[in-house]
Amino acid sequence: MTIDSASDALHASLQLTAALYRSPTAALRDDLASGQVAALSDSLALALNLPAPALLIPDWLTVETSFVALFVTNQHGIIPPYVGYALDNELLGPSFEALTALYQSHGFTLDGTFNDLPDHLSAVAEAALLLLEAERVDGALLLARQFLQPWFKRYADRVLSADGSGLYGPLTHFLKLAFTRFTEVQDEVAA
Amino acid sequence: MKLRRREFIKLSAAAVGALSLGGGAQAFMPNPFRGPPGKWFTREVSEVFSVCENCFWRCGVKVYVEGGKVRKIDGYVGNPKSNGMLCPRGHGAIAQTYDPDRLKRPLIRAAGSVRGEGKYREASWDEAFSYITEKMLAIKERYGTEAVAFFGHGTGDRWFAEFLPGAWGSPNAAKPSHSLCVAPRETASMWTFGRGIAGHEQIDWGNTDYMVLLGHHIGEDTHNTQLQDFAMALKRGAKLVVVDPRFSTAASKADRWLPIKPGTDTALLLAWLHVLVTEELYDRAYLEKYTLGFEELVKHVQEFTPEWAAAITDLPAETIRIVARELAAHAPRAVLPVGRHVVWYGNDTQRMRAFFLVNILLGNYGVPGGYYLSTPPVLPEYPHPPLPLTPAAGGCAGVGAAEAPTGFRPAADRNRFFGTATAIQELIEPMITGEPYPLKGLWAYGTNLFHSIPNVPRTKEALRNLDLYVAIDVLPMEHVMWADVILPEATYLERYDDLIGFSYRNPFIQARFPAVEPLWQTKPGWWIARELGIRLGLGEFFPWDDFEEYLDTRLRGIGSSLEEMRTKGTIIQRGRPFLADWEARGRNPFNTPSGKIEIFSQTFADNGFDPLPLYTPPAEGPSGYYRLLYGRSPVHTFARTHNNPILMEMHGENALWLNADEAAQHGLRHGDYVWLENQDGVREGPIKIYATQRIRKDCVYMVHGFGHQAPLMKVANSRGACDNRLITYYTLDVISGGAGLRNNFVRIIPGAPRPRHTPLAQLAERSL
Amino acid sequence: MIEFYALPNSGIFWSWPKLVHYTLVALAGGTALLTALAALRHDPKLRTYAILAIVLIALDMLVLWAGSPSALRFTHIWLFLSFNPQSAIWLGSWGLVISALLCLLLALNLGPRRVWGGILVLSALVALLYPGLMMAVNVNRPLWTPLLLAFFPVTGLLIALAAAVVLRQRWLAPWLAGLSLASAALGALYLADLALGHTEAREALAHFWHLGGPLFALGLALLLASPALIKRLPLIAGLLPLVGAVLTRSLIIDIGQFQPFGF
Amino acid sequence: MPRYAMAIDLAACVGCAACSVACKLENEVPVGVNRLWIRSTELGTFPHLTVEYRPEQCLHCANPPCVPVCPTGCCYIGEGGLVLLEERRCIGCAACIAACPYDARYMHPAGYVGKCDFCEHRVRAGRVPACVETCPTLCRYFGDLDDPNSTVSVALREAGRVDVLRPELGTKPKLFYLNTPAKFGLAGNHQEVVS
Repeated sequence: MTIDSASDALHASLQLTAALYRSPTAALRDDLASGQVAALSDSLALALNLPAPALLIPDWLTVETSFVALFVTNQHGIIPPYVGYALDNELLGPSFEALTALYQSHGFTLDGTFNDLPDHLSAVAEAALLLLEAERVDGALLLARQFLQPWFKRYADRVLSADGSGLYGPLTHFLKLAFTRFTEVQDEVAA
Repeated sequence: MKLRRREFIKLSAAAVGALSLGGGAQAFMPNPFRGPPGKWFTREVSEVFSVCENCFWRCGVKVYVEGGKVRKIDGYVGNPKSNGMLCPRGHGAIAQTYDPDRLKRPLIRAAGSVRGEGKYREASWDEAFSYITEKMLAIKERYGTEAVAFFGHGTGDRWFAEFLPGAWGSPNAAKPSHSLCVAPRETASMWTFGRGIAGHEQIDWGNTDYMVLLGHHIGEDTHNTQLQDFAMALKRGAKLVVVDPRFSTAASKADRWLPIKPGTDTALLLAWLHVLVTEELYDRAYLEKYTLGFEELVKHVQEFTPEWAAAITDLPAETIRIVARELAAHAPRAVLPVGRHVVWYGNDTQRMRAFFLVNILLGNYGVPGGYYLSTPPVLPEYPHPPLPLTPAAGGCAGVGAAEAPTGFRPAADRNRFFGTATAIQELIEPMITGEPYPLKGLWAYGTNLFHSIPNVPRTKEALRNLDLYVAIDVLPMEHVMWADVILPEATYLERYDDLIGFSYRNPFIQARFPAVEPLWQTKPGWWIARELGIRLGLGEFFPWDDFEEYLDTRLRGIGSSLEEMRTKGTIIQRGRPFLADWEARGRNPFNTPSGKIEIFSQTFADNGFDPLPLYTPPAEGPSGYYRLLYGRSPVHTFARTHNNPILMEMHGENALWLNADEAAQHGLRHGDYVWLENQDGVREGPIKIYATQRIRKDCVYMVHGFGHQAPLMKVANSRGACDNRLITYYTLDVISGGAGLRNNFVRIIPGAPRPRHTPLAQLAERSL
Repeated sequence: MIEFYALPNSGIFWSWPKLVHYTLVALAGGTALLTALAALRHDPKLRTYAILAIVLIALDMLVLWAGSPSALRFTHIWLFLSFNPQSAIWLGSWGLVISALLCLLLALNLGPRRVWGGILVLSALVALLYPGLMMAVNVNRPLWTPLLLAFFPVTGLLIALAAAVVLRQRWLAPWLAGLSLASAALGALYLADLALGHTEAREALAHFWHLGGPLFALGLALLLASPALIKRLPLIAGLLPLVGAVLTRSLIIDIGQFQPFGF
Repeated sequence: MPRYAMAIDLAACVGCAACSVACKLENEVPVGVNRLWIRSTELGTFPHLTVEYRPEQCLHCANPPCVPVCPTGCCYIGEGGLVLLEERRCIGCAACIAACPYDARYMHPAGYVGKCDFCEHRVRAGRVPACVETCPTLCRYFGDLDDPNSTVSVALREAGRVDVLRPELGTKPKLFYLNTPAKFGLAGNHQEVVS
């Protein structure tokens, strides 16, 4: 399949983000096994004309343990998957408050099945996706720029160097490039 | 094309209007004209009553919440523990809740990895529970319920070291706060007065005129209330004598400092008894009325002259005499206040007996200015079927159950010592040897196995032998990252807990209310215990499903309610602090076999122990070695608070107290770094040298709890050095089961590198 | 022996950007003074000096602003919206701004040149004086003695002249020798004053010498060496005191932040 | 108009740092800088020793060197003689940090100066500063010097000896140290003053 509009590209990047940084579940397992993740990232690379990430899909246990080491127990230095932390250097800081305020004012509700902080990468990505699908490109872009891009800017390289799975490192690095792109080409997407 | 979407977030139809950042938007668009943001107290603040958990004095506190975040913790007037004041740890506790290093969700050790390797995968609580349940039932099947040991420390230990093991049916429940802390004093007190000391050392500071601190470090062990009472006593002009090889903080306030040779305290106490007896400086009426065996004591102490003691203790005989006479002159308003952590040299119960005997001769037990009699609070249990057995975990709350459980094998440490409460360090060996029977499962709730239990290598070996090791904690401590299943507990600011009652002059009950929602998937201890209990088929013992209802029911049992507690925080009951109060009711406070204070203990005699205390000299170290002493810092609790950037800024690294002259001998200057090597060749460090006049030449001292080897704890990791890794040897107190920890010796190896650390400020930005 | 729980705030509060600032302010103030003199002496180079002074002042302001911990916060405006003549910084700032203004007028040849020149002399002097002043007022820092009131303006002017000489302003050479010697003398006097002072002063001197003694000595040496070379190697003769002055000033500012109370 | 002052009884202080931590949280002081810290000094030789625990913070001098050097007037002497700072107008020039003889001022990472303000917000509400309220040794007294019956005035009257830090600088501090245990006065450069 091909991605022919910038907004589709944004959509793809958000999908990858939402899928990748959530605690590894069956859903991600299937997406990896079915090659969906690889396919999506490849076509995204094509669309944004970026080098496609060299993914090697590791065995499931490695995915699970790498995720924990990277994002839960901070085994490789502090890489919290929280956009607020990337911006404020603290949990539940001002950026966190800004984001949750934004969720509220725009009718986002996180249900019980999501048991992480609302400024978690995947939550922000999902929110942006919903906005995008509701034809709210401006909102999606705003989330991508104000919240997601800074996280990748700060942590992508650390993830790349620390990752042992061959999945999180390359894909995170790739998404960094993608999101940097969106902060440049706003009008194109908005159009 | 689409990836499988998650359904956890919804966009309501109400989402209209252009998306814009409101509220804290300035966070991203710096407005140069805007001053710094207003502080927390300029916004709307709510108050919640709670009980501090940053040490186990457990003061009643008021928690100030603003913007869904805890901003400040204070004591409050009307709570007998805090009286509106708080220690540094209580104030600093906030940083723990917002620590990104916290355990966030249940983890299960990765298949194929070994314990200690630290490879984990996330799990849902359900998954974690069923994993544990499966293993537990397998162990029960194969080895019996007794094969699971339960270690616990903290408010939740009521569930994990008492209730759950009791329901499950294992006598092998233990608390470090017993055999690694107060066991000797509790045992001695039990067999002397027929009463324990229990949580709050019952000294009538308000009326005492002469205090002798021995093994007591007020000001360094910042027990809030005690510190307040102590300070007031000093202001009142009470005289203070401090017996300590080290010029402690308390010593700096003292009228006399007795720099005693470590390990010889019993000799000093016997000499004091000698002076009091031979010079007849005791309260005859008191002794006749309340005590038994004084005559034997008179004979017993004849030979223990001050001169005899002087040779042993390295203190002038004259000073010993003078202090004894001054004590007598101020009696009964003169007191030797009992301290905590009395497991020193192995003869500790006898030392504590001698310690109490001095107090008895002063006639101060149950008398104003001496020891008051603490009364436990009245607080009925939530109705539940009787537990199969009553575990004898002991701890600060007193000695454990007296009689062995029926229908179960006795605790695996039984025949090793006389005392009734379980000795945590004695449960390690059975895990390795399988003697007297195998221990195959271990639960560690808030118990730092590697910083509290002596002989760490042995503990690690034991852990390797287990079939199941469950750790319930807040932080990824080193021992936690060895567990098969890691269960993240919510911090005390995020959870309810069972009601906390204290034996006291006037006993009281305090409640803990959650100030904020638990972060991530952390859960309260009581919830974890109940869920597991139910899955283990012990549901009948957890007949409640709503914890608020549980608390309310217990409170209604004393004519209060959860709602009342929510507004008061503390309920105070009436006690009977002094002998007079008991006599007025025609009651006898002494639950000894004889119903009197037993100066001479027939029970000890019958069990082959000295019925009256004797001095047994502790082992001496090889030449060139110093006796290793350790203690507390006012801003830290055990090994629990060392990932807290605020507290670490106050005291971020422990140093080795070394007599300045000795330091010069080694060519060491203040601030140099050295290695320490103990008698068994174990090396520890680097540690900074604190070259001081404040300590004797035959010993060194360091603050306990530093030197974590836990890479996941970014602040604590490798800051300072760990005393417990140097304590590879201990002398079992065959009466109480306490582990004498001060028979280890270290030599100093100069030339260690100065360690490099990320500046705290850098690490701490995250939590402030 | 002294130990702490948490530490007093006794670290360095003026780091390297301030050192750059104090050098620039010397250049700027000095050049402004030259401009003033030029204005009074109908010097044809007036315009060049004026423009140079403006550039330097602008550059200095930029360094100050960017180097400030409150970088680019417009609250700096308060400085000019308030009246605090007792504050050296306030005086210095106005001195620089007014100097810049007058230089502009002179460069554009607007208004009464001699009057502007007259005022410019004052404002330039203020700009040269204020660094020494703001240190000397701190009686709590033993290394910042009243002598700095003389040392900083003199070395400041020296820096400007030396730079000018390096830029082939031969006619200034004669002044250079005098100023170099004066600076060296003041520098030596500064040390002597500390050495002969009370205990605290001597301890401070020891601290100063431990951290920067040799460099300071080198600075003085450079100042002394300069006059001898004026005739033969004017370029070098200009360079030496430039380095010497900047070095000695920077050491005093940097190490002078020491306060015995802290540790 | 009151003259707020604080007195600390060093005979009671054990240097537990409760005040320091309470202050940090009350006033959102970032780690790395401090409004309040503890200095412990050891004097003498074994076994004849003196150890003094001394909390230090802004002394709210009656004659504060830090105020006049401020170019924007953001440092000022406020109601009750408190030495205060209006963060909004601070340009971070650090002149006041240079002028303070007691290292009591720090540069907040956000680029303005911070210091102890005797918890002005609490004092205005009729409460005592956080450090005073929480001290477990009750060694801190706070109140109005002009009121002879205020806790601080009484404490000063009853004290065996009263010291201030670096009196030779003529800063006239309003933070007094009572009953210092040191035999030779406070460790270091201090002398007795009459209150």
